[in-house]
Amino acid sequence: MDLSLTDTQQMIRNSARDFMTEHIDSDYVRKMESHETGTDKEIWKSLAEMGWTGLLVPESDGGAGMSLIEMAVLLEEMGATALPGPFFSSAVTGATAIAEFGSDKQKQEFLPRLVDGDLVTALAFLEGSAAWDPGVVQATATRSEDGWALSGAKVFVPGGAGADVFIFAARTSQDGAPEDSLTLFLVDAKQLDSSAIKSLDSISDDRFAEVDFDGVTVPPDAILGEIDQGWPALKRILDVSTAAKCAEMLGGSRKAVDMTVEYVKERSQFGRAIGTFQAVQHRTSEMATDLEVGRQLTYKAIWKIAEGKDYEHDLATAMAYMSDRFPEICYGAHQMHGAIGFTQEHDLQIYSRRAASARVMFGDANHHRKIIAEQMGL
Amino acid sequence: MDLSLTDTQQMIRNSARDFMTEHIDSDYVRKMESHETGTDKEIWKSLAEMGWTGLLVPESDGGAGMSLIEMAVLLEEMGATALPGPFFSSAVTGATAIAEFGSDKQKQEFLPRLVDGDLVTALAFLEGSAAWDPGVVQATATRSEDGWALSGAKVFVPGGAGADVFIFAARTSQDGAPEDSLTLFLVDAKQLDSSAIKSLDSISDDRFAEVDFDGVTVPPDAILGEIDQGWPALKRILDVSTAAKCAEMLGGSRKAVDMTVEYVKERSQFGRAIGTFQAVQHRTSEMATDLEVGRQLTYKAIWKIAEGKDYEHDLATAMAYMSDRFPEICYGAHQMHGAIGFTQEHDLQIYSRRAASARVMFGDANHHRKIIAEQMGL
Amino acid sequence: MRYEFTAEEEQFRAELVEWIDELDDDYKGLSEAGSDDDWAKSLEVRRMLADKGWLTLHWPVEYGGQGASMMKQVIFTEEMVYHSIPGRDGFGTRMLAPTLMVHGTEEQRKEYLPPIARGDVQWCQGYSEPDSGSDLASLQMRAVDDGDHYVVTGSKIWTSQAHRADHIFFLVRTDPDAPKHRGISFLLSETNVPGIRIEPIINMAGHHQFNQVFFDEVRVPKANLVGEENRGWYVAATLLDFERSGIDYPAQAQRALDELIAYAKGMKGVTGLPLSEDPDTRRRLVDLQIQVDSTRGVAYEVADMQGRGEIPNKEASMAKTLGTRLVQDVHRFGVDLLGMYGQLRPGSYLSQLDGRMLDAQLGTVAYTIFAGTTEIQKNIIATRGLGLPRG
Amino acid sequence: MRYEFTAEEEQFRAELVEWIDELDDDYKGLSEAGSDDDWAKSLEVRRMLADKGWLTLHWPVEYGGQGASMMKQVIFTEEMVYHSIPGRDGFGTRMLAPTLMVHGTEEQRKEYLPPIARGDVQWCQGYSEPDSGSDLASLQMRAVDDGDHYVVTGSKIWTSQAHRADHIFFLVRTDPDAPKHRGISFLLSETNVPGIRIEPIINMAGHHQFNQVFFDEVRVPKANLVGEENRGWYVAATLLDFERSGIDYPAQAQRALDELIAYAKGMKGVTGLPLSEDPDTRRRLVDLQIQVDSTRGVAYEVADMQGRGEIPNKEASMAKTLGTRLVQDVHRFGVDLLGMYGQLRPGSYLSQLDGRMLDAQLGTVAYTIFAGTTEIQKNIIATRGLGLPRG
Repeated sequence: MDLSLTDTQQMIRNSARDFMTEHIDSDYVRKMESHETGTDKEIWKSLAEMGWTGLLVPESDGGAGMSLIEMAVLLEEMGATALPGPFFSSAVTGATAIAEFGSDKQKQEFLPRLVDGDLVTALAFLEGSAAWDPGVVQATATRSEDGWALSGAKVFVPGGAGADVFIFAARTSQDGAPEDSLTLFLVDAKQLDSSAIKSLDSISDDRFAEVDFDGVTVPPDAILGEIDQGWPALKRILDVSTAAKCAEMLGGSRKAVDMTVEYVKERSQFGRAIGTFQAVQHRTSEMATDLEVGRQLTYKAIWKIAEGKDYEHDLATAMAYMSDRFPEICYGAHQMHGAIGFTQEHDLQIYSRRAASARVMFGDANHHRKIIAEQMGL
Repeated sequence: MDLSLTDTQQMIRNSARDFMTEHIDSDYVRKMESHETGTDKEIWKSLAEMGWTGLLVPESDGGAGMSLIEMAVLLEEMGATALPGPFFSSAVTGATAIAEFGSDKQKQEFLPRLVDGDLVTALAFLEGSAAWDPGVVQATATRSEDGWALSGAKVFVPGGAGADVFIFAARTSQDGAPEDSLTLFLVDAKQLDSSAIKSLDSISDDRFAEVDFDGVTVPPDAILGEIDQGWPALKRILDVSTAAKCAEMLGGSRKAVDMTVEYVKERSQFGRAIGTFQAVQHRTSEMATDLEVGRQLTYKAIWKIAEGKDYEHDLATAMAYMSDRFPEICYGAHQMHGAIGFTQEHDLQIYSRRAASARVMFGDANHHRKIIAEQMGL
Repeated sequence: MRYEFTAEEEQFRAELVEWIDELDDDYKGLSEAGSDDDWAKSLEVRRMLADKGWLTLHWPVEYGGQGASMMKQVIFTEEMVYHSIPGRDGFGTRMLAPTLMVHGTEEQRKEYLPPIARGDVQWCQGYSEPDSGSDLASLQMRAVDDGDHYVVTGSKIWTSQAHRADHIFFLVRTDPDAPKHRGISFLLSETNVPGIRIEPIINMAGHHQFNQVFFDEVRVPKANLVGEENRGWYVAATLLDFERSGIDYPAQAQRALDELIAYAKGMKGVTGLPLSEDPDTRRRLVDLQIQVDSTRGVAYEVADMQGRGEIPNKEASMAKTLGTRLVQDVHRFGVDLLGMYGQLRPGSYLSQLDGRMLDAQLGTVAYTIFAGTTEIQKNIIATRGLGLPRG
Repeated sequence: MRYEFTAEEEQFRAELVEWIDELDDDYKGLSEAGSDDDWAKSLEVRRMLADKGWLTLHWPVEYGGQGASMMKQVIFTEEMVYHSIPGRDGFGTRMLAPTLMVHGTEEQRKEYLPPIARGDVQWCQGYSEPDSGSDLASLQMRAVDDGDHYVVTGSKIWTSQAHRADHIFFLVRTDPDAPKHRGISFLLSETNVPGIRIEPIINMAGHHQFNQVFFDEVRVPKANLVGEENRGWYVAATLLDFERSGIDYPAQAQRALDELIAYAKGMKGVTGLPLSEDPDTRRRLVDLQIQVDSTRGVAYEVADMQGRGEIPNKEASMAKTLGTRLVQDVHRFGVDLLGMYGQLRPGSYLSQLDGRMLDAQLGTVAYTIFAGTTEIQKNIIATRGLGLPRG
């Protein structure tokens, strides 16, 4: 057992903090919420220069070849800063998808661009009920002369309007369980008419869109992984993304606790700092305790994934916990901040809005509780 | 809307308080826990003299003919004193059973004795899984030459060893839903061999027993109500008992809050009454709030039953609430009392032990939540 | 003991609900923190209420009100809130007017009550200051005596609707040397006078609900002093004989819960079953209904006590803590129930229940903070209600 | 970063578990607050542990211990608690011995450490007094200087196992005029000496766990003073380099939870389905497992920090608040799960899981009270951990 960071991890934390301090403040975060595509090309390039877009990409493909632990350390800082943009969607979800399941040709085509900050990817999985479950996919891909004809619309595609490549899940076989009949495709966004992409206005900065793939045809080599084996691949991609999301939420939670500790030391009522009131002390200490638990659960799950251990139970536990507690920590922070934290000018609300989205990404707490129940043999 | 007590109700409350102050203290409560049958004949007679054993019995049958509201006011005080003995089982459950469903002959035979404090009754319903559900009954009654031959053992029969008459539920028809195939019988305890009664050692003072009715035969007129119509009758009896149990729990909750308020005013640590600490103030105020809610929910349900209104939703709500909150209030009281409340010498533990039993009588909170769900049309 | 309304009260409820049913749907569900157009419509409804006599339902007959019983007031609030009907006037009819009835001069009553009763005027309330929130009595806005005027300088914050108000009632410090509760006075002013500047504060749900109101040497005639000079704290704190049961909260929550139940029954999950068949969803719906019934019970109790002339101190604080938490809980669950759709804003493509759950989830964050935080309410329950010693 | 034990640690765990598996079942599940016979058996196990070297696993090698790593200590506690093996010696090996190693004289170490290491002696701890609970430093038991002795008068309360102890270590006031933390001394005494009287306190579960210990002019040789006179508060508060991770709580909870899972799977409800198929039951089992994993994570963190020489102040308080609440929650749920049977006492006819859930539900009421209440722990987290100003 050694719960400390390695030197490399510590270095990544430090450079991340330096970078965020220099480039990202809450005004920037606010400004980006009304940015057209959600991708600030300049910052996106800087992230690539830091080596972060390629952190998970193997060195053989031009990346840094680091593990999910290093990525988690970085994401914790990004979560604490509420960094806007397509980093998560591309450098975590997209990089995992292509690096782990791409053909050599696909890797050569896409990974260098991703590492260089020239490629934004987006997962086009959810439909209808938006459950994070293979059964949600009704979209189809049918063999055509030139390849595959796609059909169906996807919802909650993150950064939909700014993506260069979609990772599209479709049923390629109508009989059989959904687990055995999905196939993933890499779809170039240029194939889509701009009218096919409708923006959703969400509370957070995910830039979700509905993307309609009807009428798009892709070549045979657009398949990512194996035919009808899309779900096992997608599950892996979602698992890595879930773990990464926990790290991001951990960063947001930490920031909400830190802001609260600062505020209650400074704010004075009844002639004393409100941090001297026992009710304030106790609520703040509960928030800090939740945060500490979240840190342990999150890094344990991430370590297990990174080390190739059996991680299902720990990952579901981390996500069920963070999904419940990140919003709860934010509610506590609001209560301790009083009226000022309820305003748009105050930074706290940035984190409580992030929490509302992060907690349901890749399955909410109940979704993950069901996985835990299975893992417990219930 | 008028949530105040009538003069009669206020009078009952006052006489109950006077009586309890004079006759019942915690030493008595402790002593009775090791009493052989659980029935102190002297006190039992006094309760009859006060007119309380017959409170729910119609005047035409020699009782006071009062409503469940008056009974609730009385039970609240009994709950606050943790009065031991078979009052609840006889004067609430038994009286309701016989007064509402007894034949004229049964009423004449049993009600005057009940009013006079000469009769202790006990409900023999539960078996096996001990779910408060008609399906729990596997015991049977089959027609014999002289009447009905009973078979089966009952568990959690309150005051089993001290009862004079059991209200016994049996299946009289093996096909059909349990709701349509139960029949109730009044069984004289003298019919049972003492070896048929095995005491259970419970945390509270309910004097539960397992009672084996195998081999007992009862005459045809032992049937209470109609053949195969036992469940609707039993349901009514259980509903009245549930409401009454809420009132008793309310009294216990009130006592736990009162003890806590007293204690935190007196107990001093760090040079000040612990009631000045905000953490203590807040926990105590939450307990008091729970109590106030419980009072409103309980009396609303009781009023509806007493007035013949549709009460299912309100009754299930009251019981779900009290079943959750009475123990929770006691836990709060323990936390505020610190070590002293954890001792057998201290009175608080009497109430926390009562809570452990009361909360599962007539169905626990989950049982009642299911009823609420039905009432909500879910 | 009677746990139901009288026949007369039920008749009033029926009449009210009938009126609501007939009201044009355009008026329903409007937020007073909404657009200018929404606000204009709210004022139209307010004048309809004035015409029905309902705007001053709770005013004594001598002031032109209906002198309605406490329970009728409860019914009025409950139905208006449940059906999301705008137009009630919290600051004018429910706060300032009762204050003037008790502490105002004859001139003040004559001048200010009739326009309030007609629904012709909007008041706002200037109590909080940037450094005086929970500790309101520490307020610092100064009013300097200048003969027949006070000259007022300072600022008020969290002033709801100030940008739509014609008048403001507010507290100022008239004696900086007195103990903090004893140097405060209660004043009235128009908002459109020299020296008053109103800056919007946008809340985290994106709505312009609050303002900061800056006073720069604003001249307020002494005729606008309510009650005695330096007694303003007690003027503001007067326990008024108007319904303050907190019934708004369970009414609002019941409405949201009913919408969520209907949604859960109508919407199929990925399993093909309605969401209402999911055991966790059922459990949470039931728990919320218990919470609504609990809170409503205490609100009725407060009203019942008030109706009998008792002062429901701890009970009113209980109703507030329960109610604000309830309204938060129901909307947080609402957002949960909508899953990924829960994060879509009102007006967004594909939003469910028009994004109301999200909007309210954000908006109700403030419920446990404003008008006495939950922490302050629990202090009150403990000290005033249970007699625990002050810390 | 490594979230697993080393191969050597796992080997130790395997060895320990093997020993436990081979231990006679009679020794398992014994409560030290149980019968005299249970106590005698506990002492037998203690001597077995001494023989294995495990009783002093955590002692430095120079004092005859194994000098085990923090994580080995965690594993030892975790498995012993999970398997309900008695015999560990909290007061002797874990509290007094480390104190003597730091503050004791050579003579004290020579006299007291070997019998502790052999499992031959039972110590008890006299800290709390009737008027000094959370505010321990206000303790009033007086020790008057009488040449080469102190004469001690007063009483100690909540003294676990005093009725089975040969010796007691305790705090007394040696300077009544000094500030309260600075007039306290740390003394040792046999219990079987003139002037000491031990009265049982029966707890609400019916067990004789605690005692009140009365001192009436008890003569304590000055040689039995540990550390300097009037420095006893600091002697008692020394941060010791022994495992204090709070791993006991998640270990105890995991055991109970595993028993409940097995019970739920094996027991059919009235529907004919196993209880484990009930959605509410499943949900609560899952939530409890999350709570166990959460608490265990923080306990490991505390041990990891200690292993690296850091002082886990707020983390230890977090582990205690989480762990005590967890152990309460799991047993409260256990009682729930058993339904009507949950209220049957150990030994009762028809009791399920031998009434352990009830017994522990009652017994764990004290967990959030003793050894620093949850309220005090939260104060510590806030002030020492987060740097909030003291109230």
